[in-house]
Amino acid sequence: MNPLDIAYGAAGAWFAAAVVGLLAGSWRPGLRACCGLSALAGAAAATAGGWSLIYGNTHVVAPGTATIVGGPVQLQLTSLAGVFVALLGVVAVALACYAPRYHEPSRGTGIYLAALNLALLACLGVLAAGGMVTFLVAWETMSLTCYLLILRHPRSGETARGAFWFLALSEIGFLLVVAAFVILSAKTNATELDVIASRAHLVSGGWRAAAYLLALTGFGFKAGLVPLHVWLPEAHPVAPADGSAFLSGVIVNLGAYGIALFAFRLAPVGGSWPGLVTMGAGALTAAIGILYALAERDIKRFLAYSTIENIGIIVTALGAAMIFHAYRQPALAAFLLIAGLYHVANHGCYKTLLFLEAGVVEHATGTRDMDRLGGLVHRLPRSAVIAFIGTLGIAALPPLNGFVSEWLIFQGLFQGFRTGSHLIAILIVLAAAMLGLTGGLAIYAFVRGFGIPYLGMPRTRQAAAARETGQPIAGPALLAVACVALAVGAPVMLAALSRAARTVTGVALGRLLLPGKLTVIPAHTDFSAFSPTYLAVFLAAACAVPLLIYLAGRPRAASVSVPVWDGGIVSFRPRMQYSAMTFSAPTRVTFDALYRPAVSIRRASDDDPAGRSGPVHYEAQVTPVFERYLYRPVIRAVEWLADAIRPLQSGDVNLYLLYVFAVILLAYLLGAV
Amino acid sequence: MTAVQPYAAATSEQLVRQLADLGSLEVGDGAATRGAVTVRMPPETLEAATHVIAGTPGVRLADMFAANDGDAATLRLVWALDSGYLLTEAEIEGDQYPPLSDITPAAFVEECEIYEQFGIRPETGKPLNRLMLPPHAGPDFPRLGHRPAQPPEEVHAPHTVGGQAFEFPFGPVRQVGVESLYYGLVTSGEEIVDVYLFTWHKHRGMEWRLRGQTLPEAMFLAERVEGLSAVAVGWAFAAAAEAALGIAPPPAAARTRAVALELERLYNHAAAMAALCQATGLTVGQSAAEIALERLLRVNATAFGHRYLFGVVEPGGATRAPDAAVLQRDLPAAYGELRRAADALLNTNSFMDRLEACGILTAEQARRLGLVGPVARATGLAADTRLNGSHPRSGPAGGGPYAEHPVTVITAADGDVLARFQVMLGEAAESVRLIGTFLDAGAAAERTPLPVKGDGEAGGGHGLGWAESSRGEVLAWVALDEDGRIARARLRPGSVRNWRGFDDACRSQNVFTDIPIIEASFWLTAAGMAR
Amino acid sequence: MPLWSVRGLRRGVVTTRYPAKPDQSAAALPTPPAFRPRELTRQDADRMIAVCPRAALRRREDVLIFDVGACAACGRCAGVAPHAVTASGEFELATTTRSALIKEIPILGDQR
Amino acid sequence: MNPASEPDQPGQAVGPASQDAAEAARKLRDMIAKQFGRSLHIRTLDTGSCAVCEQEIRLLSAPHYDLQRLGFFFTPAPRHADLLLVTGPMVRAFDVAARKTYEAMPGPKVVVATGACALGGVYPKDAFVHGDVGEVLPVDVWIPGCPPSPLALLYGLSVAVGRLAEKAPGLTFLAEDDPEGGEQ
Repeated sequence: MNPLDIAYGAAGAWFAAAVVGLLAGSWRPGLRACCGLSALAGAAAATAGGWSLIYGNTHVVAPGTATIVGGPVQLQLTSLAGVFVALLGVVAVALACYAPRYHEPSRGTGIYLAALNLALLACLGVLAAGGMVTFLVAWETMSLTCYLLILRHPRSGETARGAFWFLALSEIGFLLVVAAFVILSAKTNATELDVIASRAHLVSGGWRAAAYLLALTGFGFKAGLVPLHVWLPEAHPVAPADGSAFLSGVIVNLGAYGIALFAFRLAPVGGSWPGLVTMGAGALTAAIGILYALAERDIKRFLAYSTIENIGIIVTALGAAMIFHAYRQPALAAFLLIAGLYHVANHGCYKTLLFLEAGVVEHATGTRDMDRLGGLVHRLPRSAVIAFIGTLGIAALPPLNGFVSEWLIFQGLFQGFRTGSHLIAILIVLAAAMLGLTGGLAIYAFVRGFGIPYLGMPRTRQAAAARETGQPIAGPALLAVACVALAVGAPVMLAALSRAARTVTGVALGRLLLPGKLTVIPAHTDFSAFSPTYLAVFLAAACAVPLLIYLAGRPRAASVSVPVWDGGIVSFRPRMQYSAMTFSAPTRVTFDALYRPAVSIRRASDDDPAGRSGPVHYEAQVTPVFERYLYRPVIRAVEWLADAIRPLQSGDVNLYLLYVFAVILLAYLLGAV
Repeated sequence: MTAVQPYAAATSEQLVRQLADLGSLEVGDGAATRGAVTVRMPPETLEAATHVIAGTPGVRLADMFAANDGDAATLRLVWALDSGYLLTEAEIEGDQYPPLSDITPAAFVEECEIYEQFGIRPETGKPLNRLMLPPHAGPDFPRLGHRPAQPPEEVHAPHTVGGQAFEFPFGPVRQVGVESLYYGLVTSGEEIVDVYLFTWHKHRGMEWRLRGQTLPEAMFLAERVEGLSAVAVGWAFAAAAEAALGIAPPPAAARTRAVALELERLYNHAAAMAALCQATGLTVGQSAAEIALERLLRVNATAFGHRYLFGVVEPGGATRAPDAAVLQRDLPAAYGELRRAADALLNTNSFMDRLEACGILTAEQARRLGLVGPVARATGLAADTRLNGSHPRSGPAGGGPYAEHPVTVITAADGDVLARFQVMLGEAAESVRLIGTFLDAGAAAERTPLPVKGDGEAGGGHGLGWAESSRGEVLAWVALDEDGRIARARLRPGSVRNWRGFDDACRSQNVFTDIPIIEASFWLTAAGMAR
Repeated sequence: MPLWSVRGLRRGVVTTRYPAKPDQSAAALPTPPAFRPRELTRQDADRMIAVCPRAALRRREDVLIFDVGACAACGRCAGVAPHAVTASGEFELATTTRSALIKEIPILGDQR
Repeated sequence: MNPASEPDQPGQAVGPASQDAAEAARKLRDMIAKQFGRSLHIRTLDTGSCAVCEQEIRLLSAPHYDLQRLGFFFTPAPRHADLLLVTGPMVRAFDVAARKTYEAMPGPKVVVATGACALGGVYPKDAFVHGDVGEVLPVDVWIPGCPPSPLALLYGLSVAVGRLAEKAPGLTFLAEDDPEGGEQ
């Protein structure tokens, strides 16, 4: 059976879910039904994606004579897209499990869930598009529905602002993508993706390069490549938890899909420079993303920046793969592509998980400010465990999935010397170094991101009053399981991904990658090897042994438990523990060239010299460099332009007739030439 | 070392003349404090008078305290001029007085203390700090005067830390062999934003205990107010008592006290040096300094029979004479150790780099906060009560040991830890020189007999006394009742003033690891602060 | 940067051998008084008790009760009755039983 | 003066606590002898001293005395401490801190009252101070002196771990040159 057929089922179910949500969203059973359908669709999509990895690319089909904006609806499910489809399915199931407990049934919720399911449908459309028009329409639909998602609570100006950033940048990106497609289809006079791909070599290198760069930029807006990333930290905090989880877990990854699509199928460019550009952009994005994450105290903004970092890692891998492709190293190219896709899957899982848990925390405490939380591990134990798994994953610590994919990426980059060009080798190693820095900072950032909200003493009354009853658990739990599975089941995953990579690069890496059953070798036998499965098992055992010993052995001496040693202070107060911002102060000081913090101190001793002690307030505001120095000028320019052309709109009919006349005249003249 | 900046320019006569314009003043009447020019004024002129005095260039508020005569409390302000002390006193009706700390910030610490002890506070309802009374001190907790009207939470400003900073709690139980004290370092993770200093842990009610005691009993406690400057506090207290009784120690006994005082300064500076090495993690230097320290203490023991020179000073004279031979034999060797260690330290960059530009205080700050001792002198102010003419006179004729053998005051300009260190080293050398001259002039264990009851003289009197400890000026004010017992004794070690400068020094652009260094360079005691 | 290690070697060892061997610096330490019962009269005892800054001395009939723990070795008792008091020279006074520090001194001076 | 402060009480004032404390001290001595070899870790606690006892304690680690050579070490964390060296008259404002410090120490633990203040020699019991460390903590060893010199402290520590026999019970404080000296 054709995976595309299963995808039809998923699409249908999502459409049905959207309808149900729209009609019965304000009614709890309706809400549940909507989510149930959505989950069903997710499961179907996951199956379709997984199946398509094994099945390979399907043929392009045009169901009936359905046309859309003048173009035929062309559908196709490729193995490359299959990875994303499977991820989409898993995320959809998690969101569906999460929503019923997170949302109160209401009209707004109904509309919101309808939009969410349509967005999922649109994403499936993007991934299953076999033709240019289908792709673009699905892509635009996705953007618009996501805009609705972000506008769930349109009352606050924050929300409007975040949603606007998202829409504006999406539209700019969309135009660029359209341009890229138009170039290709014009040069190959085809609209079917397969045909474009097959005729791509006929297009001159310059046009291909132009198309690729347009696509890179266009999709970069979605993926959040620096400096095109500004919408993420604005849109994520204002969207509902599952909405922002969807944005980070799926939408952003689709940007990566688009880049991969152009880089490896539609417009494979000769020469190594596009790869270098991509890789450079990726490495830069990763480093800057995590650095800004360290300066955030709002959990969701923090996670949004960490998304930027992860996309950076993925794009770096893709770029390196392109370079190796250009240097006739198909094995390594395929390997890095696989690693990149693996990271896509991982990021989709743990980032969705963390956003959902952020939602749980906000739900339970009413705040997203890390410095107003603390001690939640005692109040939300199950959520804390789930969040901890996600944190281990995203911090790329063994034995979890983040470690596997990042290890693969590093192993790929370290083999830069195989390109034979010293310059390229050095540049690739530099990128690896950037990722190294990123990885280190990421661990630092997520020690903070987990430790401050979950450990220690509650910093506010709300945090102390947090309870777990009524909090959604199943969705995040599912993703936690997925994270573990992606780590332990790495060989299976790699085998599947290598099939996907084959359809793109034409290299069968399976044997080379997995000589043994469970051991992974990075493309070249003489380089290195490691087995995520054994590692996971071993680490688990290593933790279990002392536990067993402890459980087995009787405690000999009677142990007394006394409070933490606090220097004999009369009362130890929450204000005396590390806060999120003080924890990351060392980086703020080290990188203040980037942050340009504006420090403001208010203390009792400032205004009277007598030495009266009193309240102290310290703020270090990080300058939003890109908004201020890149976007604001553009916005001003646009406004200026608008003012400049306003006189044309005089409202005088005769004047408008004159315009018409002039245009027709111009047309004639051009026709005559 | 810079040129000596006179701390106070004006003389008491000029000031008194200026004050006379303000109206009804009694200058130095019968009940006046001996040992200082006393100006008694009605409370309404207090504010104006304070404006005049504080406005005079370089006059420093040395101390402020209250005493209960009958029901009303009398407020006394001690002003340090370079020719001596000026004491302004005013009786306060009710429980409020003009806000003096707005005129001269140095008064703030005492305002807090007076509120805790007597329940009277400045009219401006500004919050006060908790200084001495522990939080558990109830309404019936023993005090010198009436208990405060308002409960503490209405008086003390809340300690809240907002924004991107947190309070790093430090103490009260701190490193090994360090006194109990709490400070909360408010930090952004790197630099120190603010410091909360709590000094009430060691409050032992010394001034409360002294009431009703005989002078010898009181002497025993006075030495234990701040054991590391037992001689200085003892001398100040004895001098105050002597002034109250109108007697003076014999010159030879005064020289004995001076020898002990300089020995005390020597070992304290050695100890401060050791502490600096410990704070900078230079263990070898610490050992070298501690060898010198131990040898100096042994010199004390052999010369005076006590490692910390307890029991040397007594009201009217000195109990023990220094063993001149021992001193001339052992002191140079012990000081040699100190000198060699110091030279080695001055050549150790890893050490000097930590000291430079760390914990900076400006001369302006020092003047404003009335800082004393090496801390003030390191900012360029020549604040030294040993300066000619301003040390307790021994006998109506004699000008006191420091008048006969003037001290060269050591100052430095930068006001950072290094400057303090250099001042200490200079003073150590100066102390050795002075000890030599005092011994040559002859030091003995003589004493002027205290007038016994019925002598007429024994009748109650007030006396002000002071001495220059290694931490700076120690002030004592004693009021005796008819039968020679203590009605009210005020003891103010140098630590009280300089702890006030400590948090300012910490705030001046420092990171975490500088704080121990700054504390070592101040070399203060919590015991002296809390009393 | 001076050679601290060389300096230290040249400085030599200053560490005491105590408690293995006695330390002569102990001779200069202030120590609690020792009494001459024969020279000690009730009157002396009362004068000493009067000057003792903090009840280390009390008298029960013909016995002077001396709390060594409370004694600060200030030497004031020796000041008022030099004939009956000398320095004991004892500094190794640490004990695990507080009561072991409370001594009874017979007052025999009046019986002559 | 307050009769309760007469300094022959503390023997009882410590009360039953001193029994098991003595027990603990004995245990600790055995342990030091058997298990830890020669390693005893000391935490100091200032409960209102005049700062001189602290100076003497600091000097214990100075070259002249060097207490490490005897297997004693200072530790800033009571968690690692076997012995608590208490100075000062036990200011009441310090009750919480003293209790916390003592509780933070793992058993068996030894408490050593250091200096005349800690033995009730300087301050009477009143609203400010307990006047005697024994009032609050189960004291195992008392070290007299104002201040106790480093040598006296070394002796006291050795007594605390049973390395030296205490001679205080045997002392008479009768001058040798007195004919009656022999009798006591």
